[in-house]
Amino acid sequence: MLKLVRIALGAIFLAAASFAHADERPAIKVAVDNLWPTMDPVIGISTTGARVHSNLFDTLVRRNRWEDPEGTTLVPWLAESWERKSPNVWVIHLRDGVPFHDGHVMDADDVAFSMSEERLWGEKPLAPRGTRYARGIVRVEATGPLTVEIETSTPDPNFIFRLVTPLGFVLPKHYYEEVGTEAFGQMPMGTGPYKLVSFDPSVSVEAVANDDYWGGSVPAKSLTFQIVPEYSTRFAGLVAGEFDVIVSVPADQAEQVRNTSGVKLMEKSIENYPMFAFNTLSTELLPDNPLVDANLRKAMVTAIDRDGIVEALWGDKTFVPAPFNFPEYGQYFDPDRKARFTYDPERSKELLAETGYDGRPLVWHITRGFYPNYEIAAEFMVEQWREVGINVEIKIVDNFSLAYKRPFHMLNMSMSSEFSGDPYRPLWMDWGPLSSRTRASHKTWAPTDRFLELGMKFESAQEFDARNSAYLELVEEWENVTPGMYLWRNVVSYAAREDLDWDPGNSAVTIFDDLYLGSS
Amino acid sequence: MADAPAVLSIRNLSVALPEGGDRDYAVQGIALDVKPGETVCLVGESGSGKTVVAHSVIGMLPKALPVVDGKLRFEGRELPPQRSKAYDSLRGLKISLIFQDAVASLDPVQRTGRQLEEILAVHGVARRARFKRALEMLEAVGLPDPARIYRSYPHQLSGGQAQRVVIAGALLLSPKLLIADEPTTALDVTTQAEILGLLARLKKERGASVLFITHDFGIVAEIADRIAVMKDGEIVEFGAANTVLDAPEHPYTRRLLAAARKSAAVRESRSSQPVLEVDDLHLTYRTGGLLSRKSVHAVKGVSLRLEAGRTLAVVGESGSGKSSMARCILRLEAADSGAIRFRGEDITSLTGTRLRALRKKIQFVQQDPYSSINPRQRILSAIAEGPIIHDAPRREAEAKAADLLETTGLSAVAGRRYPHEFSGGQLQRICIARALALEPELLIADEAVSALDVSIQAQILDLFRSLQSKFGFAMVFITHDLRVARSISDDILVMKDGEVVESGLAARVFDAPAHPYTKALLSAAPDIASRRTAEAA
Amino acid sequence: MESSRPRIGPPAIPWSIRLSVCFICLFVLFALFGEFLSPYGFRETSMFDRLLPPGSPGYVLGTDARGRDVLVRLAVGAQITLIVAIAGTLIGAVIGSLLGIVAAARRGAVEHVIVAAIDVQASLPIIVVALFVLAMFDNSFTLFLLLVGLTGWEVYARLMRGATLSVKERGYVTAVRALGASPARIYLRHILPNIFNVALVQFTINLPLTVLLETALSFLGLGVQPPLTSLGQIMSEGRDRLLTAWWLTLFPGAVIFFLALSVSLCGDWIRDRLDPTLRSET
Amino acid sequence: MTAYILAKLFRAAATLLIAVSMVFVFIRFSGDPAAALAPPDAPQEVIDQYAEAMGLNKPLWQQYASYLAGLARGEFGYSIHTGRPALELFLERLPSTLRLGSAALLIALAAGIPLGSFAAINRGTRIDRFAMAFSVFAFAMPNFLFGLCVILGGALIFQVYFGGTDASVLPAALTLGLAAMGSFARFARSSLLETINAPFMRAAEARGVPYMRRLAFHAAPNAAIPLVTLIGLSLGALIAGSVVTEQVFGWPGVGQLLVRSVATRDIATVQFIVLAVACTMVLVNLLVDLLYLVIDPRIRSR
Repeated sequence: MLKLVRIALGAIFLAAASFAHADERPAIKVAVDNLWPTMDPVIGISTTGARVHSNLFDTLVRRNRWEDPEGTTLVPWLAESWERKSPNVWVIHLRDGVPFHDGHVMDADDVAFSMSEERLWGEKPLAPRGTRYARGIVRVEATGPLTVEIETSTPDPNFIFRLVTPLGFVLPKHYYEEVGTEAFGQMPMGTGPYKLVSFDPSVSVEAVANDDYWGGSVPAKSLTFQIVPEYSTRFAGLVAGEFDVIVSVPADQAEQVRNTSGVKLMEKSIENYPMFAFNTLSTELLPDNPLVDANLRKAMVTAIDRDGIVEALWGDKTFVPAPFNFPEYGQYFDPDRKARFTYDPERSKELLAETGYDGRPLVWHITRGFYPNYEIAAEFMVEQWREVGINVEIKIVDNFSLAYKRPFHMLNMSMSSEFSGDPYRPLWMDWGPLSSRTRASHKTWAPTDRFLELGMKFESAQEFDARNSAYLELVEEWENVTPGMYLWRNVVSYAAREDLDWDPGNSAVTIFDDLYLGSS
Repeated sequence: MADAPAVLSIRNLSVALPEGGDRDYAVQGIALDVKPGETVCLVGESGSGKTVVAHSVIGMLPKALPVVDGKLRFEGRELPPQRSKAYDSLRGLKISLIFQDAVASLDPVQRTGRQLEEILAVHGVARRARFKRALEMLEAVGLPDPARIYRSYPHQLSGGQAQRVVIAGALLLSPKLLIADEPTTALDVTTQAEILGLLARLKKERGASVLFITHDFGIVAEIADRIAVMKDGEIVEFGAANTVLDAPEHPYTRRLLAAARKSAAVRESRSSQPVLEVDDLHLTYRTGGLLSRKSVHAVKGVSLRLEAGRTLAVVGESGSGKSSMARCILRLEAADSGAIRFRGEDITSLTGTRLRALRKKIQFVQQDPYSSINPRQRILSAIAEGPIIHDAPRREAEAKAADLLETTGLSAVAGRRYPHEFSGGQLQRICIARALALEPELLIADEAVSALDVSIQAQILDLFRSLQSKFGFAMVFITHDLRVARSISDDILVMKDGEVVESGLAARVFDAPAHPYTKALLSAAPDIASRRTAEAA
Repeated sequence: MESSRPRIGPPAIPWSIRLSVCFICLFVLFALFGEFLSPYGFRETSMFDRLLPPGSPGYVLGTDARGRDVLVRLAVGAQITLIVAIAGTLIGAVIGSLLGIVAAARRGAVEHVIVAAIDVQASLPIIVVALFVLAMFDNSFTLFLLLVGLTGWEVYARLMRGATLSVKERGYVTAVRALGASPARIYLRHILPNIFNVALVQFTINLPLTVLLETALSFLGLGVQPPLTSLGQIMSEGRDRLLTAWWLTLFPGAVIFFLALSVSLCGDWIRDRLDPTLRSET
Repeated sequence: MTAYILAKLFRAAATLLIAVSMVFVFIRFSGDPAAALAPPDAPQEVIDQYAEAMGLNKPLWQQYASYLAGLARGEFGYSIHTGRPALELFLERLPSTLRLGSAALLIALAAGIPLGSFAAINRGTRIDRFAMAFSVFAFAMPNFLFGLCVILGGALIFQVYFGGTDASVLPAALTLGLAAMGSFARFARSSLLETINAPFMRAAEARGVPYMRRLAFHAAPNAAIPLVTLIGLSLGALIAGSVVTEQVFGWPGVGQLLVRSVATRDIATVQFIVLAVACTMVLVNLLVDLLYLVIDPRIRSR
């Protein structure tokens, strides 16, 4: 009854609105738990930033999740086509007549700037967090008004896959240079379906439909991401019709949301694997770190009943992966391959007996509320470790830079398997010699010589079989060292009003263009 | 006049007390009438029920004190029940009541003029007429600058001015009956005399009758046409003023009158050895913060001399600096300049242990006995504390304390009790015992009987005298009450505004005052004797 | 009527105060021995007994998201809350009272300094200070206790200064001075016992405030840190599950509420029977 | 009166100076101030630049002097993440916090004082007991729990969203003002009781002033005087409470800015908010003192 009244009222309102020649498209409001302090799509790489970026910017290439939730096909986007000119050189042909929000038409210079040495991969890049995506790039050059050439140091058959990552976002060179990095991050401009109106990192992002959008009609007249820190408040706002979509529904609240009328729940398994890294290094702040001993690390891994924990926390929504054996890898994925170290308390005790571990507490840094269910799982794990005689202390901190502050023995993190059709990125880019695991101030391991050697082999292999066997060897070496432990495939959950025709696919990125959002 | 119908007549009034009190009735069987133009004094000690009578007339008895019997008639008609709304039109218009503390009976945040006009407003006087009438009335009560007073706030007035304003309010609508509840008790003698004069004048001018409540027979003698003496809630004697004063029938009345008439026997100076000498003493109080520093020159060049075994009375009105001087001698306050010599030794700037040792010799009795003993200390321990401080063994000190309790007229058993279980008079005895426990050579009593009822006053003064002859201490007795001073002192010192205006043998000063201020004080003081001389003349 | 002295009768204790005292006693007993009511340890998780409602077999008050027994967590939480509340309140009470008494006793420059410190403290709400300090330092239980302890010291200081100044002028203090008592004797035996009530009443006002402060800080993630727990923290952990696992917020919330209520009621009652002349100094 | 005003001004200025100095001391002595103020993952060179800019190599008193001078010139530092002046961030949030705070204060006053007065007038009756029970309830209720209940109740029962600034301010203000309402009610009650029993009230009765007029014209103005102090005191509680309330209601005010700035360790912003809060409190207390001048003639003529 109430609903009928609401619909009727809504109809009246709409009628009145159309009478006044107003925009009939809905104004979409998304309640989020947090926003990144800057909207630069590379400096702001994060779950909280990625939710917004694709609505303001376009990438050169997109993954098709609107038809296939897994997004296994590539779709030319700002790049109309591409070709491999030589093993190391790629040529990209850009779409013509794509305007930025200020009307300025995108050209090859903008793309070259967006991927430039100056911005991403030089000595002191403007957006340093892009380095890992730009690995191997040695030249980016506009060779025509709408053509760009990119050269990599070694042949990379899957290079185009990188253009779906934040590396592929195209920024307006003229505007960026005019206002500078900081101001751009506060008032960004792209070619995307929505134009930013205001941004306040502790309040909201407000954007309106870009009616000159090259990619077609924009289904909502405005798009707002508003910070509502409390889940209960977000939920209340959704139920009351204030918000159209809310993010981060706690896993055990799913039932409650499902049972609420007018509201639907979307739980999406995404290409991201929460895990933790062992700090395998002895440092000044952490002399005689017991975790230097691989046996202790293996003892810790075998002490944990991951399947049990995942079952308890997630039911059948997700699973525990064997290291680097992710379904996203296509032909590299082997459903039969098992992890070498699995739950085996007896083995764990044996391994522990071989170490000189004296029972001292191992400190585990965890960022508050960042990965769903992570802290709960951590407490279960601490108990299981205690049962075999390993003493782990959890220290919950407010943000990642605090988590990175030494000393710590274990660090929470997640590894995106990020779609590139093969294990290149997660295995080599995220654990290899140029990764933050080995280079950043919060590095936790030094790759073994064998790992480096195998990595080179893997990197240079061009054919599947060679690459696959190199991959398997690399994984074996990784497991030999065990510098970390994978927990599960991440699940993100959205709740939306029931009549909203929107589905983000298996992704933490929320896009509200006409491919994802029905115009009903 | 005697045949005219009474303005107020009270018949057989009884008011109950709540359960658990020391008696069942606040007042019982009160019969009283006030005739037109007459002043009836209701006199009695605290707790005798005077105020209950006053409040019952004006309908303000609280619920806890219900009228259980009796009739109240005003101008021939029965008064409404207590707390009835009907009283709103009587109060202020037909019957007025004024209280002891005038400043407190005015709203502190409203100008006095507005408060007077309010009385006119609530009784229906037209707005335009109010200002003029209020101002006229302020002039009529003899306030110097009525316009200024009109604009003033209560805290800007002196006690006397405030009482005049209150009287102005009470008589603004020329009520038939004015009830005055101890209206001058908080005032200085000279101001009291002025207010009494004012009341008498206005009463005559406005044709009001007055029911005057007081504990002071001096005042009664001056103003009463008829006197009702109350004791324990009952009227023990009621009659014409002269009859009651000259031929009191009831023993209680006689006792009260006797207490009010006492004077000391003259004692010659026996020794030439002074216990205390004060030379040119000055004291200035400094208060306030960095920016609002204020100073009051409280004592200006006081000198005095006191011989062993004698009593020096220091008299003066409030603010005359007598207590400040006492605090200097006690070394509770540091003098600015001058010398204080005790038994020839200069004690003006003693400190530390020597000062504490001196304290044994000079003791102190204060005005308010209720606040003078630590409420959390047993009586015996309070008395024994002095000797214990000065290193006497506890057992010895307590035995002595028990002795002193008996010497001062209390039982030794009382020592186990706490202060709140005693009456004011008993507490003052305890304070005296505490002071004497140190066997001082000098006792300073600061208004030591002012808070007590007349009959108790007399007892305490007797106690002082008998103890003095027993222990032989010298005494400085500070008081504002000339009658008290006369009854206890050998020598007298009159102070005004921090200075000594006159000093000498008590008998000499009282009989032949030299200084005009002393003369004014003496003539202002209400006195039973003065009435008789006045009438005789 | 004329006498200003209150009649001393046997004090009638209203039922609300009796109930409050009962509750406070029960709370303290629960905090001390409640742990033994449950077979589980307060950190003992159970992966397959998550979010069981009250009355589930083995879990009288249900379990939380980590499968821990709510009963034992409430007991330990009550313990920590009690420690925080009492220690926190006492630190403030002792420091504040001492400073207040010293200010009144010494006057002059000392008093000016203390009064200035009171003003500064009063101009910095504790949650803001706590957030500021947390931004500068890592939070630890000691730091947390210290912060909570510092709350409200200025109120004690202000009250005790006023009360001391007022009692200092009482006749009995003058009398004892005139007897030759040393300052130590005067303050310890005559002034302190007579102003103690003021601090006691303030204590009953501050204690619930401290408990509520702990709750608010826990909500902001600044309170007691896991694995330690407190009532506020249990409540804060349960706040996303208000609709589904109501027992996680209801039980600690009710305990906090009734504790604050009981202590406040007792405080009011004590204040009503106190020396009224000391009250005007507030 | 001038002396009173001067003394109060002096005291306010001194308080502010001490508060400001304490913030300085805190930042200087909490490890490396440059590292604290620089972005969290800044390399050593950047930290060194900060140290240089802050003059950390100079003697402490010079640093202090230039810090004070900087504050006097309105240089309050820049937010590390957005690069915007802390002052600007603060001022942007201020209006919504003021809206929430003033509404809460208004609710607390408009509900608390009548409640307390009503209790005082009906002292000892059931009304009195109920009013006081309610005020203790209001005081003992944890702020965030009440807020969450209000929000969920609004959504599930009335289908109305009570959070954010767009909706009515009432629910958030009620949550924030609840505790203050309780203390206002208790304070109003005791203040009015004290006044009702004052001698001048009996004197007014004896002059024939009717009951309602006595209450309205004599009791109320006198009872209001101590209440003014309470308003000043409750401001601190309101500021503290707004931090929590804004978080619960997703209210984009200063409180949320503070919480987020602490979470991201944006020290410059945190520092500015602390200073601003201290400044507000000092100013309000000064205003309260000056308000006394207006309402209490006894102070005016001092």
